[in-house]
Amino acid sequence: MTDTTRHSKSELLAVMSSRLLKDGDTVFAGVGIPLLAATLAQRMHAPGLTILFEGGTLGPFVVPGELPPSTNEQRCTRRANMVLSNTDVLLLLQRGYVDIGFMGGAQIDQYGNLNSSFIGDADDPKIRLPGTGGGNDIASLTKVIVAMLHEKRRFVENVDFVTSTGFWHGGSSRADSGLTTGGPAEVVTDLAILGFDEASKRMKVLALHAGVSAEQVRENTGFDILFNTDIETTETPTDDELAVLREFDPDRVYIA
Amino acid sequence: MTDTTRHSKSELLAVMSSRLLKDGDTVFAGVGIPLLAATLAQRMHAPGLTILFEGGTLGPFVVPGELPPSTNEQRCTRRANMVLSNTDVLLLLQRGYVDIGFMGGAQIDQYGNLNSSFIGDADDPKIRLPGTGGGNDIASLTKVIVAMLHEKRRFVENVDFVTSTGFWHGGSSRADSGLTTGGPAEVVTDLAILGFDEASKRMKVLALHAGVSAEQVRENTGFDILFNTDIETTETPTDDELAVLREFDPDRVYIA
Amino acid sequence: MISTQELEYDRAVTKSYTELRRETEARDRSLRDKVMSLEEAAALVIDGDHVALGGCTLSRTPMAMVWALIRAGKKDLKVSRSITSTEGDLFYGSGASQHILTSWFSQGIVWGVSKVMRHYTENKLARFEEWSHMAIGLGYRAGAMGIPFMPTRTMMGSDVGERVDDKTHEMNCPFTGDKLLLVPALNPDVALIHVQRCDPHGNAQIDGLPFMDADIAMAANKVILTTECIVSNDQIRRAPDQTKIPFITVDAVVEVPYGCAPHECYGVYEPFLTNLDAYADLTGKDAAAGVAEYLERYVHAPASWNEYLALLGMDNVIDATIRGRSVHND
Amino acid sequence: MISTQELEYDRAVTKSYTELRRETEARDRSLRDKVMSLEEAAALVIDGDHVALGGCTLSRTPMAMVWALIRAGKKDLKVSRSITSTEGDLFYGSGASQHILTSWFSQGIVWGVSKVMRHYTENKLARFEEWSHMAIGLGYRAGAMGIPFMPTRTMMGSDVGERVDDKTHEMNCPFTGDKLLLVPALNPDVALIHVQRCDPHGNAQIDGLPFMDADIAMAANKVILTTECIVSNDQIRRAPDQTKIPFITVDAVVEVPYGCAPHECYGVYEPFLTNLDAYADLTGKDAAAGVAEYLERYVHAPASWNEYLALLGMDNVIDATIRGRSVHND
Repeated sequence: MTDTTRHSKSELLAVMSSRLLKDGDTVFAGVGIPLLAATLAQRMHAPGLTILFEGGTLGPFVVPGELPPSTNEQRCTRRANMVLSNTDVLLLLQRGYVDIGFMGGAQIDQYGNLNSSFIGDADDPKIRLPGTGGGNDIASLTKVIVAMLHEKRRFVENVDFVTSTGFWHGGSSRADSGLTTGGPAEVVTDLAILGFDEASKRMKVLALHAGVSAEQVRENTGFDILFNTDIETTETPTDDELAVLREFDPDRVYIA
Repeated sequence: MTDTTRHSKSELLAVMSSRLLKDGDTVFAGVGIPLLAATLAQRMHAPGLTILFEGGTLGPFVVPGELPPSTNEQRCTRRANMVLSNTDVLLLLQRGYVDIGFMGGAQIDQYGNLNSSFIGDADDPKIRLPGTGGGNDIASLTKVIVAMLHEKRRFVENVDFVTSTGFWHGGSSRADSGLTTGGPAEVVTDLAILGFDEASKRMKVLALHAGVSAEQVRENTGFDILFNTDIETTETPTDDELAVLREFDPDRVYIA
Repeated sequence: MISTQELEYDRAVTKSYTELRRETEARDRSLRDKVMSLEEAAALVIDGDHVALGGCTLSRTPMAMVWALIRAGKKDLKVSRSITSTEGDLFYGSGASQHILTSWFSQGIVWGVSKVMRHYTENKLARFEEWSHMAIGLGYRAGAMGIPFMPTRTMMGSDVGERVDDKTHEMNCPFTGDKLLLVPALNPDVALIHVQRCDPHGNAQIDGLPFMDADIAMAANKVILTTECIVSNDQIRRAPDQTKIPFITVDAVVEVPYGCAPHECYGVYEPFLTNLDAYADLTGKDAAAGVAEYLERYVHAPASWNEYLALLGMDNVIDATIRGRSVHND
Repeated sequence: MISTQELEYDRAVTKSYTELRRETEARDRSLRDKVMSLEEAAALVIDGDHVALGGCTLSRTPMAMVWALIRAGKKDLKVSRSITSTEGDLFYGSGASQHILTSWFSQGIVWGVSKVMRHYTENKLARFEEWSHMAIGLGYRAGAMGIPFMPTRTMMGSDVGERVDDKTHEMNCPFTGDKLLLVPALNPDVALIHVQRCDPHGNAQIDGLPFMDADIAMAANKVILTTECIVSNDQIRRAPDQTKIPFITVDAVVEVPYGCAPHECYGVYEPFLTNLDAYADLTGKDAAAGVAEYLERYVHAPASWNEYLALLGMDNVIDATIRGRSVHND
């Protein structure tokens, strides 16, 4: 088991995700774990990381204790370098100016497809979810990191509805459909770091967090997940990393 | 002959053109006669006329004695309602927000096509002219009024090069080529007001200025020009109209 | 249940150029005073119109016009917006619209999935037509530019794309051979846009996040502006860089301070959080009854918009205002 | 004579998406200090590059970079600009470019047709590739949006369109049946843009007429900014509404006061009319000899840009400045 006495699952997600971001990257981030991870990366190892918000903000400063509640309100523009229309900030993805799209997700499948539209049949859904927002655009046009909790009901063989495309039906089907760039790079969970098999594009375990067994991952995954030949173990979150997260989210809105 | 003791040919062009503009119109105007005519119309009968400049200005105020030297410099933006990119101001034509495109011309033909690109063969020209600028866009996308001096070398059977399309090869050829809206409405010269035959789209005389004969028009036109069944005679420029023109262009830069 | 009328509407979603130009030419686009009341502006909207809303989620929502349209008993509106929040609930709940085209629809991330949206869509009482956020923006942009579609590289290879594939086309680029999706132009019948300031002709200036408003205004066949403040044309001419919507596109100007409440208007007020929490509680218990109660109490009962603001409460108005102005104090 | 190399260049004018993305990914787009000298910035331009210029006619012309490129002996540049003025003469005269893509090319209406442009084009020493003004803007816009073409309704049924029809396609709209012209994306290798102010990272703010600069910056594979003034990043962050070009697109920042002289920079200086009149006189007598003499005296002889300004004359600098500031006094 991961050490839940030192940190919450959300904190683990934020720390592990932040380590995947490189200095100088331009990152399209939603609020919550993605924004916390990007902000943590800026503080720890990537001071020149630039955040984009879907509402139309380029390079805002996030003030400790003042995390914005969504990506589309004035709090997202605090001391930004530029504000622009939603259409134009999303077009940065298409033009190729975004290095990483950083997404959460309700449901993911073996090919990294994400669902945030319908639980059940789209024509007669059990639950109508809020929908894609810019998720489909991000997933269609840039390299994606997904951060989500590792639960069997979330990691399903095939999502009920492909809102944000991963590797579509696997193999070359993503590129064949017209999406010739981008795609899921890593999936960060509270158990492991996952990637995708080069040829089949099926999800595979790259690394386990300290104290997590392969068995645990299998038990919490709703499909037959692949394992890399070399499975690494991630470094546990440092005190510094956790301190920064708690400085930015003192009320533990997102890291509880 | 027109009465050249009271006014210059350019003043006649400006006055006659201004009378064609309606209150509330949005007019795409170049500097020179078009801008003077639009400004005169604002003062005489169309206070709500809006001027657009190709450089990206919507609704500027023209100050007497401070006519801008071109459409693309800061003098064109004096007290404007809005500045926008050249692309966006030209797109107003395509979207349909412009009532009249007001153009001058070096050479015009029987179908109202204008040439401002080449004298002679385009592959081996006698004179390379400055080119279309936004002229082709204006002529392609909106109703056009042309103001120019009536000379045989300017009114030719077929222009050497169609820079700004009138009725192309006549008949329905303009619409067939893809230009389904706009086109030349009137041509104002120092001799007459010209229009176009409904079916053939060939140029025809609608009205003559006071003292001008049909023969004079024929002599100064390089092709067989049609005449309307009823030829009207235009009202001579009033003292008020001439006074306004001279107030705006006191140095007679454009109205000499 | 959803009417067949709406389905027919969709098949003719893209106007021919001849029709677009004819409609635009028929408008009175002249320089004139367009100031009127909310009620007069509401009368410009016709049942069945495609109504596009400016702003995004909780920002610069043209709430006062939504409120006026519901009070005027409008029906069968097709509503589009980049991202839809509580105003979408009100459209569904009032019956003013049974068809919303948007990319994301819920009150806001912190309040979870909208129970009202779920109730109306899951019971097939209304449609939520989902497109990607950028595809909607490109539809408005094509409409603004006077072209029938915009080529793009998004929304292919997804169920979002497949679910609306009767409204799009794919093509192979004749220049590069690349596969492209063609998103149809959106040319709304009416655009509702709230701005910080405009003049009586409709020259509008917007501070902060611009969202898709400039494109929506240019694309629409009619534009109704609500504004925190009417300023003189001279004020506009002092800062022509800041004008985002030109008067030639505008048909009505309504001065409505706090016209986005309980949503926000950049630099003027932040969301009225107390009211939004109360709304989430009310609709969370019983979506249909909750939204009906809210509509009765906040939309139908008050005699005027100011009386509506009074119901939101002076404390909340002042609190939202102080937070709104905070962008000028960082 | 025009080389066949240029003709081949044209056939491959539209980049595949794979190539466009690969090029963009290969750039160092990180947040860093990009301040350098004119000479260092000139070294970023490679012989044969497609170089797009911001501004229009006499406005915000990136003259100091043009000057630096000529001094550095660049060759075979393909130059594009919405409207081209005297900087086009200098490209032709110096041999830095024998191929200019533009919609209108002469010093300015009041000086008549450029004798230098006529000399070089009529004698087939250089190409002037003519497109309509809007078509050029749409080409940059398609390039900025990452799509291979923009559909439009202009330039059909004209000799302007027919003369470049090997570079365009026509299509019937699958939605409406309308005939459309597809204008290919322009993705310049380098954009040269002059702005009133930017920070050391390249976040640029532009006052007054924006021209096509924002689209050009977004479309290009490399952006060189010259600026009247470098300001701190904090200054930029105080007015994010005014930022028109984001740093992620920018590769070089050069501080060059009066960097457009003898052309104008909105709100800072108007055109240096005495110098422009003298240039017209000089090239009017003998185009080839005149431009050669001008290049020797104003481009090659001075040791620095400031020395060039001194040649223009202090009286002219101050006069242009007083007129430039007049927009703040109306």
